[in-house]
Amino acid sequence: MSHAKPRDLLVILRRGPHGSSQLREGLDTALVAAAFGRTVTLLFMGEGVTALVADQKAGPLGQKGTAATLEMLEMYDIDRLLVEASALEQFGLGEEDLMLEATAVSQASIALEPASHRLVLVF
Amino acid sequence: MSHAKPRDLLVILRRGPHGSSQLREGLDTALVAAAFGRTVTLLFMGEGVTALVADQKAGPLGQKGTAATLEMLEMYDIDRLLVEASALEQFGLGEEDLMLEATAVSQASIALEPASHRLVLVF
Amino acid sequence: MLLHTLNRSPATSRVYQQALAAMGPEDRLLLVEDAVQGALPKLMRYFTGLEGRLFALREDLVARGLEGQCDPSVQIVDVDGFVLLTEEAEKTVSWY
Amino acid sequence: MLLHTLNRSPATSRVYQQALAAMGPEDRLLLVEDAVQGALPKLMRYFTGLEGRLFALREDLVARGLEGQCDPSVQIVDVDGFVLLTEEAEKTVSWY
Amino acid sequence: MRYAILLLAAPYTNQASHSALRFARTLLARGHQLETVFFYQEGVQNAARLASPPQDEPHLVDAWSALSREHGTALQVCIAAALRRGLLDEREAARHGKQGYSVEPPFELTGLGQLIDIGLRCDRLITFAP
Amino acid sequence: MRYAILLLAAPYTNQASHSALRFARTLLARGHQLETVFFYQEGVQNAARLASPPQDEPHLVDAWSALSREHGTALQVCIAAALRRGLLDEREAARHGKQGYSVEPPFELTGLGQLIDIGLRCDRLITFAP
Repeated sequence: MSHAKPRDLLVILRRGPHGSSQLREGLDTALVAAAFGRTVTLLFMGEGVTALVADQKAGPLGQKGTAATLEMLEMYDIDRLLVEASALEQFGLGEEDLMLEATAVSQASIALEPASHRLVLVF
Repeated sequence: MSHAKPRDLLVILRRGPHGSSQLREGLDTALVAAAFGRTVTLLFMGEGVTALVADQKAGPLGQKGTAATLEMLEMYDIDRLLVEASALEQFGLGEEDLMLEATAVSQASIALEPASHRLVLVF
Repeated sequence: MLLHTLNRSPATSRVYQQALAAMGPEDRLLLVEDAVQGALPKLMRYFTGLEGRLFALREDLVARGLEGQCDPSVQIVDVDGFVLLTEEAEKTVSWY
Repeated sequence: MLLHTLNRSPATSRVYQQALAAMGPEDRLLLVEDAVQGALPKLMRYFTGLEGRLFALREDLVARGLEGQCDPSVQIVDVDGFVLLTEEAEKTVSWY
Repeated sequence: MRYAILLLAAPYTNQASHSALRFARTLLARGHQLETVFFYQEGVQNAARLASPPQDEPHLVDAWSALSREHGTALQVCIAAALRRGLLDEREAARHGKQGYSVEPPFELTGLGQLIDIGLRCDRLITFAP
Repeated sequence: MRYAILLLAAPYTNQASHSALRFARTLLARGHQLETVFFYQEGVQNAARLASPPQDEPHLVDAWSALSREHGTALQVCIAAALRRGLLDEREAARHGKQGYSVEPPFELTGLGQLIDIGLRCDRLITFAP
């Protein structure tokens, strides 16, 4: 296991931006936890990898989307971002397509994450 | 096309009983249309075929489910029930497992249905 | 000719299979909301057989940063084009 | 050992794939709500590799008329057993 | 043409309500008529008069009301779906012995029969769902 | 053990709220403590005080209230998720200049920080979702 001491919160993000509030409400949860001084890991799975695509815009009615929130992660000291390697592959996305640096992880490493956090929330 | 004159309403049911209100609210729509004298076809697709499984019970908190509503279809003169043959196959269900008689239809016949109804609603 | 709309990503939901099963040989499919992910070249395989009849909504692609990344076989329309598609089709069936 | 729950049918949603990807080698999976459809013998193939670690909730099977039709390799538990599973597991992860 | 919209999704939780509103405005701009928006299933939440989204987000309840005022579009809410979800107008609140109400005009509670009626009467019915 | 429940789904639309209530009663019957039910996303609809389901269906809002009274379980509703969905208690209604209110005790509007707090403090947190 890569962490001697378990981290506090694993937030698993599985939905893309704009289509539902899942992603935004998951990110809000992560930011609040970080603001309370908790150690947070974000794991982007499935279509959740599209949350990281560069050049997102507001929705046609002015819906804010989630890109601005992602840009705030660093300020909140959320710097452990994992992204499912097979999902990147499935969507044909490379690191150069993403707005943030995230570590591509294999299925085998993903299976280690839930046990190494005190709390796991899936969005 | 099997119908010279288009029928009024095609209700496509794609969710099982109890898990969500989709199925019940789709059936309610069909019953109301029939009560108003409209010709209604029901098409069960995907996990919607599990709506027809025999011996369904109330939910553990007393939720009614949809089996009683299905038993009322005949009273409302809703007698054209189609069920996706490949979905029955996928779930391993045979005609003897179903609570009502429904006509198993191939993909090719399913593709004819939307055009032969004046209104199509998907639940 | 009917217009079918799909709003869930083929990477997440199997509903696209039901849309395809219910489509007649002239029917069109418009990808909206999260389904526009399906316009990426790597996800196009879910929609084979729809050449010339597959559309995706520009505004939803733009909001997701995907506009420049679509497969060239997908026809991109804006909301005005969406309304036009519903005018041209006898009726519309929505898959979600 | 963690308990994972799944509430969507593998016939409808691909979320079961994510649950499986995130499971450790000792972790258990409990099928609840519409996911109990996955306990039918024909749908068991989605859950290969979970022998002895796959459970389904009796009350949800009964409500759906599926109790007598499950694959024998699935362990059927009632809600009391669900709570017991959460007691035995360090924590619970819910997939939906 | 005469259009109708069927909206099945809650605002804010899914994009569907935003998509429906955008579609509604566009079809009106193209010179069509929007006779009715029918709210069913979670769509009835679009009628929640107390909705208080953040200032920098679109206010969908107000936007539907404005659309109705400007274009005469009926906003019909399925009464059975609304009651179980806590969306009651003054009349239904009184009938159920509840203090207060959560739906107000131009939204109107109505039966599911209306959906069939408009679906068959209008030239086009477009569904927006979660 | 000390349990907490996170509920993310609207009542009636999905089974999740029924599943959560059934799980809550069972864990209490097994002698555990249920410290908090936290309502987030569409789960906030479980606090809609005007909910009027048909007589022959379970009344989830009342059932949560009864559970809270009998077992001291806190019913915490995420305030940000609630406001945009039209679920306001008397204080928030006044603050937003609205007449009437849609949430009442024992449901209490609270911040998302509470979810993290109970999630890390309780022995078990179980999520029920749509």
